This record gives sequence, structure tokens and C-alpha cells, in this order.
Amino acid sequence: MPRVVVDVMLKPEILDPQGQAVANALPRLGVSDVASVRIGRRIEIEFSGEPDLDRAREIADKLLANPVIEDFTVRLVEADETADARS
Amino acid sequence: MPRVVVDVMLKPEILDPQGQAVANALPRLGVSDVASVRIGRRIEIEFSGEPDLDRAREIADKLLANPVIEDFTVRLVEADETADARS
Amino acid sequence: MTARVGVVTFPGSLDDGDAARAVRIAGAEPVRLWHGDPRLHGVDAVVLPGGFSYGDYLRCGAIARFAPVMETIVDAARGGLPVLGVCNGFQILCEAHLLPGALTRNQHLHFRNRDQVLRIESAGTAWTNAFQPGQEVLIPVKNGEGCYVADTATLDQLEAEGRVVARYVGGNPNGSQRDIAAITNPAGNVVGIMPHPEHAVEALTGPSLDGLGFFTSVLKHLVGAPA
Amino acid sequence: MTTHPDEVRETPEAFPAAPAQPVEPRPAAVAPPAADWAAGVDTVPRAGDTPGELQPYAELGLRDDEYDRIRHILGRRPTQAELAMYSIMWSEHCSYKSSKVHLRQFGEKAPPSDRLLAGIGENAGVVQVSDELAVTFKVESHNHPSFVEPYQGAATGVGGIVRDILAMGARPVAVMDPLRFGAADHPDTARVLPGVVAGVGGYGNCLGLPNIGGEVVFDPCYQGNPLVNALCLGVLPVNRLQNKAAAGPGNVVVLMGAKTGRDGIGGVSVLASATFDEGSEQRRPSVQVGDPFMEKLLIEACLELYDAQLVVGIQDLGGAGLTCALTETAAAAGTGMRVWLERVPLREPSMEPHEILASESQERMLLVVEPAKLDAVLKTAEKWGVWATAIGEVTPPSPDGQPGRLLITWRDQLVVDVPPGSLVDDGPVYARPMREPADLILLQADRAETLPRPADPEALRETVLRMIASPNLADKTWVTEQYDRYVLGNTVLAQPEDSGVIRIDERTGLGVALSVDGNGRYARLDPYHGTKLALAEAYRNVAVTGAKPIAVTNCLNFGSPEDPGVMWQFAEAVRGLADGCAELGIPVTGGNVSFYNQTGAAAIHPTPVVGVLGVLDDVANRVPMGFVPRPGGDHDQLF
Ligand SMILES: Nc1ncnc2c1ncn2[C@@H]1O[C@H](COP(=O)(O)OP(=O)(O)O)[C@@H](O)[C@H]1O
Repeated sequence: MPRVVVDVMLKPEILDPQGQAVANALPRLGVSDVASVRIGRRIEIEFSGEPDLDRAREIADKLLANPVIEDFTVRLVEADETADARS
Repeated sequence: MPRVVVDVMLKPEILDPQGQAVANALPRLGVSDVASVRIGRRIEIEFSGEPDLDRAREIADKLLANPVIEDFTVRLVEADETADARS
Repeated sequence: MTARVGVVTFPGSLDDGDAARAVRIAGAEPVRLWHGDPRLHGVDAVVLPGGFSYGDYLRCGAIARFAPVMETIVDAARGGLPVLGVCNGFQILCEAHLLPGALTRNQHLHFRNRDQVLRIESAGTAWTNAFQPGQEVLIPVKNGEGCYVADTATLDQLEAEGRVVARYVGGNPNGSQRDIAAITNPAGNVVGIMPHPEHAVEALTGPSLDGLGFFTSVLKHLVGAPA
Repeated sequence: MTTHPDEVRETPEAFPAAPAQPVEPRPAAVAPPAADWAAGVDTVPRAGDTPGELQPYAELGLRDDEYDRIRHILGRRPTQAELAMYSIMWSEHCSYKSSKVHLRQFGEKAPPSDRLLAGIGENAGVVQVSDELAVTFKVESHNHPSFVEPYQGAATGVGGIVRDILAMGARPVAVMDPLRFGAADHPDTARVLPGVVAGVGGYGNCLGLPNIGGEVVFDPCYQGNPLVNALCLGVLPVNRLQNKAAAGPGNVVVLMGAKTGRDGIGGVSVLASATFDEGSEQRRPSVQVGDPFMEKLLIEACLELYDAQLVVGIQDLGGAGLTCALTETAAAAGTGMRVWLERVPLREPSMEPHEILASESQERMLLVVEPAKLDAVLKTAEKWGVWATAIGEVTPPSPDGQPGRLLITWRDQLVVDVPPGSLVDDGPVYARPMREPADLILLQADRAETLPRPADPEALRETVLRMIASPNLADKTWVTEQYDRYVLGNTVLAQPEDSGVIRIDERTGLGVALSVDGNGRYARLDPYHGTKLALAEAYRNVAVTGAKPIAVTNCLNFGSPEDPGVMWQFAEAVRGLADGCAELGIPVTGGNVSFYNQTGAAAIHPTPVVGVLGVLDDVANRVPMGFVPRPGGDHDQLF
């Protein structure tokens, strides 16, 4: 069954201390060619019936993202990009 | 420039209190047809040169995901799925 | 007649007992309000206490905003009911759009608990009229997501309208923009504050008695307010 | 969890008389496992019909003689689910099989006390502190899980001890966390320490429990075995004391709290795999993830149930999950129990009976409820938003006066039929060999007097600077700032004080002081006196606040009990603590033993951590530590 995935990321102008912390740690791992790291949330929603993109967009807008600081995208994802198929 | 996106989700057998809290809140928003919600992290990595999937996989393994409780996927994403293009 | 000050308990509220105690010490009658009950039981003011409402798993305050009691409080606040949001309460007020901006993860990424000096910038609100403008107070701060952010226009507007209520002095514990510790709405009846005045109301348990002023302020405000 | 059971029933050399049924000889270990072993559910009738079936008892940590003993008790081979239950309950962790013979000194040497309402053997000791009020406190370890996954390990360590306190009828009111890490500059410490501190804080802060003290000690001996001990203090009205006995046949057994998932099933998952090859995915211990929000709701729900007198008995679900809670509550009452396992709310529907019984899912409590009060209990649970499900029923003891049996079915198949006491009380007990470590004489001979002393001011300066820079003496603010010490508004003293002080009665000012202390280096040099010194330090720290010390808890962190040197250290430490308590006139009221803190042959320093609790009639009279820097004030001190 396909799921709906909502990706929520901080708006570009909002400072992302977590992403920054990761970016700062990379040189210590010998990685020097990363320009930026941003960390957000990925939310997988499974509906009991047919996945409902509009419904998901409404949930995202009301609850999952805070429009003051965050942007979101909503999309349908086939099983192979979701948890079941992870290595 | 395409980015590398690392999606980190809790392994399916691991308790996800975040997802559960959101799922429990949905009925109050009038949403009753959601079967489950899982919440993970989405990490966008921008390289200074060519995006490097292997490098990203290494970073994910060492730094971004906790292999004891989390799985991750790494993929290249065109700009239109990333922050810049968000509504 | 003693003023009745409501203290809301959400599932996961932690400082609700402390807020009620502070209300009592200030000389008012605390009234416990339950998140699932939309009625305000005739209270004259409301405190949204600190804690981790609904676990605060998604975003602090995001779920609490939809509690039945919040719908009533939002309406009443727009009508002038004094509302103080402390820590999690501040987060809820922002999520409910009673206050602008948002509270995000501390810049240093850790929970931090320390005794913090604040400067009261505005004594014109329902919750700070007992202070002198510029007065410094010592109050515990304890949060993991207390970093206040807003866009520049909003910040400038807050400054211009005198709606920054308190600022951190001697070190910013969470990275808040412009050292903001507390703000108010244009009418001055709704105040959100990150540090915890309810933990500075007894010599035995707090670093000072400075927190009491927030609670005595609202009593003064209520006496002065037209019935 | 049972703690410090003070009574030794028997030793493995003295098995109880075998039941009448003949016991099949054990099949040769080389036979391949039956093909269908993992397929269908292994039922009691099937176990009777297939006596020769090979079972992976050794992989589950049971010895040959222990397995034989289970077959004696049951008169047949155990089912898969029963085997899981015995392996858990007879593990060192649950049965105290290596420590029991020593720990009974705590009871034997204890001074008489009329304050003790519940003592060793209960979830936590309870001491009366006024006509109306009692306090309960206990320290427990969560060492190994915190090495595997520092954040969740430490978080669930706090969660576990809080439920122990809750199970006694108390409201948890404070926590403390004695911690030990490897060298401060070792790369793995950079992984373990921040995770542990964030976990202790994350869970405790979200529960709204002030952290009023603890320890942070670095020593290379803890490199692969960090110690995460957690203490919780609770307060209860004397008449709200709860107990775990599943009394009253006909009463309903209710499981309340989180759903059950495959958390921390660990070793028991060998039962699910037909092949027991090393490194099989199934055997990887699965980590428990804590949900402090759920625990907070569980606390409020339980307290409401207690106040409305809606429960007959209650037990928290700890390390051994349902297995421990079902058997301990039944054994404590001498009753039997009938459980319908498929009623347990599951997070993963594919779970098998032995997995449900072994699951270590957090934030769950088992309640025993009169049928007439069941509705009220379910309503309270619903009010707080926690699951509550009737999963079974208390059954009477057998007509001949023998205790009842625990019968568990899974979809109408009988999968467990055991005497509950055989899991709880009749586990193996070992008097393990002990020998003073061979290197002890050398260690003791290497006295401080032989060290070079600073000979001139420059060398003295060097020494002072080196000491100040030592992580063990350094400021602990980086850690303690991550803990909420103000919540609940009753914290009178906390870090950086030597004791935490909590007000427990706002009307009278009645309060308690608590300190936890331990010194692994002293204990390594002399476990007997080292333990006494830990006790004396905690006692002094409590006494100097002005409190009267009245009770002791302890967490004994040691290497492998199968090493005679470690066992000797352990025995000496217990003897030291028991003697010290007798001399000071205060009882040990509970505690916890953590063995196997060892990497290869290298054990940690023996690390007994001792907690002392004292009473202050009025916390306004507490004496704070000197030289407290005033925040925001001027920090100069005159010496
Ligand atoms: N892990 C911890 N959790 C909470 N408090 C701690 C912890 N470690 C140390 N503390 C507190 O920090 C203070 C200073 O600790 P420490 O330097 O070890 O003190 P001392 O050397 O006097 O025992 C004490 O109040 C102690 O309780």
C-alpha cells in the first residue's frame, strides 16, 4: 500500500543548529566537500483506506508543520521508498 | 544543483512515541482514517562539487543514523523536491 | 473578593502545581482547568504552565493548541482575558498564534537549567506592571526548545511597539534572537515567557522571590480593570 | 522486580523431590532441531507428547542442571513459552542466584526499626517519616543497555526505577543519577557520556522529576562498562501503601500502559529461529525505547486509582516484562492465575507467545482489580489516555492447600502451565567459589607514601594544577545544567550540594535529605572498608544538612560472579555494608545487584554505590554547603 510522506524542513532563513552541528562534525570524519546540511522531519502516514493527499496536506498544514518557521511537501510514495524496503 | 537526501526512520519494530502522539491527536482534528504515523528525520546534504552518494552513505552510517534503532536510505533528489521549491 | 486564576493541566504538564502554588502565594485563588474541558469556570486570568504537553514530540505546543480548553482561551484572550504562558505555555501561545514567532531548539542543542538574570523591558503588561522598566530579576530558566525566532520585520515590530517584555542579561541561555525571553500581544494581556517565575516565589526553593511580581501584577491589573 | 530476596530456599544440590511423572532423558545435543519447532505454537500437550525435542536452553543461559530442574518441576519438558519464562526468571538479573546467600546479611544484621513499612524483597523499601507520611527510595542499574544505546539505555533506566517507586503507592518526587564512565578523553566516552546525560535528563525532565544529585566519575576501568545507576524517591500517605500480591480469586488481572512490542527481547529471540547460528539477526538484542509522556500519564492514572482504592495489587513491568509481573504477583499471594495472552494489546500483531511474555516494552503496569471496580479502573485509564485491558483472572489455590498454577492460553491453546512460585522463589541459588584476587597484596603494598611528593613550590603548583584539571574533580555543571532541579517546587537543596533535600510536606516543612556515594578505587583496594567508606560518606553528607539518617539503599556494580576474585570482592562489599549499617543503626531497605560488568577477563573496579536517606523535621533548618557561589553575584571566596 502506498503511503503519504510529508517532508517538513525549516525555512531557509531559519538557523538550523542541528544541521550546523552535523556539518561542523564532518571534517573530523575526513569529509570536506559538503557545503551545507539541513535537518528536518519525514513523516510517513498510512491511511486505513486509499491514501488521501488532500487530507494529508491539511494535516500537514494544521499540525505537522509550523508555517512561521517551516515549509512542507506532501507526496505519495510507493512501498519501495518506505520503511519496509530499507536495508 | 541536485542534493543528496538521507531519510532516517526508526526500525519498524522500535517504538515511535512521536508518531504515536501525532496519530492520537488526529481524531481531535477530525481525521479518523489514518492507520499509522511514523516520524523520522530528513537530512538534505549539499556538496560543494558533484553530489557524492557513497560519501553521503558513509556520513549517514557514521553520523546521521543510529544503526541500533534506525534504518536509512540515501538518494539523489532534483531541486524540485527540496526546500527551494517548497510552497 | 479574591481573584480566580486558572491553571491549565494538559497531559504532560509538569509545572501546573507550581503555578497554582505561585498564584496562591500571590494572594489569588488558583483554579485547576483540564485540557479536555472547554469551560473556563469563571476565572479572571489563565496560566498555561510549563511541561511537555502531549510529550511535545512533534513540536512543542503543536498538539496542545488543539485542546478543547485552548479554543476557549484563544477567544477569551482576544477579548482581553489575561493569559500568561510559561515555557511550554509560551510555545503553545505561539502555536495558537496569540503571539508571533516560534520557539525552536536551543542553539547549543542541550536542555539547560540555570538561574538567569532578566531585564524587564516592559512594565506595561497585565503580568509585569509590578516591576519597574529596566529592573533586573533572577528567575530559573529550564528548557530544551526555548530559542525565540521570528522574521526581522516581526522582531522590529515587537521592539517598536514595546512588546519585548523581558530580555536575557549576562548570557543568553538558548540563542534566542535579540536575547528575547518574553513578549506580549499588542493589547498587553497575553504574555509568553521562557523562564519560570513560578519557581522563584519562595526563599526556600527558589533563587529569589522575583517571580512573584508576575502574579501580583495580574492581581493589580484585575483590580484596575473595568468589571 | 524482586530485589534482594532475603531467603534462600535451596541450592541446586538439593532439588525438591521430583514429581511423580517420569522424566525423559535429555536427547543428545547434536540432534538437529525439529523442523516445525518455530512453525506452530508449542503447547503444553505437545510438550508432553514430544519429550525428546531439542530445546535451546543453553543459548538462553540455562545450565544443564537448571534445565533438568525445570523438567523435574513440570514433569515434562517446558514449552517454548515456559522455557523463555524460566530462562528469564532464573537469570542472574532476576533470581539473584549468585548474590542471595550474601545479601541475606542485610536482613540478619539489620538493627530493629519500627519505621520500615516494606523492606527487602518489595519493589522498594518504604520508611515512615511522620504519622501520615512515608517515603520510598531505591537505586537501580541500567549499565549494559546504556553502553549499547546510551540515550535510550539511560532514559529507560530512569523510567524503570520510577515505576518501582510508583508500584509502592508513592508519587515519585525526585531522581538522582550516579554515573561512571571510561577515560574522559577516550573517543567512546564522547559517544556514551553525552547520550547518557541526555537520556537521564530527557526522561526525568519530561516526567517532571527534579534531579537532586548524582555522581560523574571517570576511570579507564569503566571504558567498556559504563555504569548508569538511577535513584528515585517517592512519597506516599501511610495508608496508600500498595502491594503486589494477586489476592482474591475471581479478581481481574489488568495490563495498563503502553502496547507490547518486540523491545529488548534479546536472548529469547533464539526461540524464534530454528537455527542457532552465531550472529543470527534474530539474536541481536533489541533496544527498548522509552516514552516518558506515557509514563507521566501512567503515574497520574495509578495515583488516581490508589486514591480511589480501586486496586487490590499492583506490580510494575520491568526487565522481565509480563513473565515477572504475572509470576511474582501470583506467587506473592499463593494464588493461581488464568491469562488469555491474545488479549495483550500488541504493537506488532505477528508476535508469538514467548515474545509477548518476554517483551521488555516500557511504561506498563499490572493491576489486580475486583470485578466490580473494573469499569472505574478502565475509565480512569481512559481519562489519562493509557491503554488498560483485562487479560486474566486470579484463580484459587489448589484445594489441598498448595499454591495455584499459572495457566496461559494463546488463541485457545494452552502454552503455559506452571507453579508461579517455581519461577519466583525456587530458582537456583549458588554459593559460588570466592578467592581474594592474587594481585591484591601487591596493590595494597603500593601505598600512597611511596609516591614522590612535590618538593618545591613549582612542583606543588604543578600538582595543584593537575588536580584541578582532573575530570573527576572538575565542575559538573555541563551535566547538571541538563537536568531540571526546580520542577515540583520542593527542591530545597540540589547540585552543587553534597545532598539533595526535598520538602515533602508544605504545611509542616517536613523533608528528606538524600546522598548517593561510591568509590570504586577504595573498593578495589579493600572492598570491605571501601563499601563502609561509601556508606559513611553518604551518611555524613546527609547528616551535615541537619537531617537524621534513617535508611539505606544500594546498587552493587561488579564483574562476573563466576570469577572467584569478583565473587570475593562482592562478598566483602556486602559484609562491609551490612556491618556498617549495623554500626550506624540504620537498615538497608532495598537495592539492586549488577554483575557481569566486565569485558573479557577485565572486570570493573568493584563499585558499590550507597544511598542514604535522612529526615528533616523542618527543611527551613537545613544547613547548606559553605561557599555557595551566588548566581549573578560576586564569586570571590575568602579562605
Ligand atoms: N550525574 C549527576 N547527576 C546529578 N547531579 C550530579 C551528577 N554528578 C554530580 N552531581 C552533583 O554535582 C555536585 C558536584 O558533584 P561532585 O563534584 O561529584 O561533588 P563532590 O565531589 O562534592 O561529591 C553534587 O551536588 C552532585 O550531587
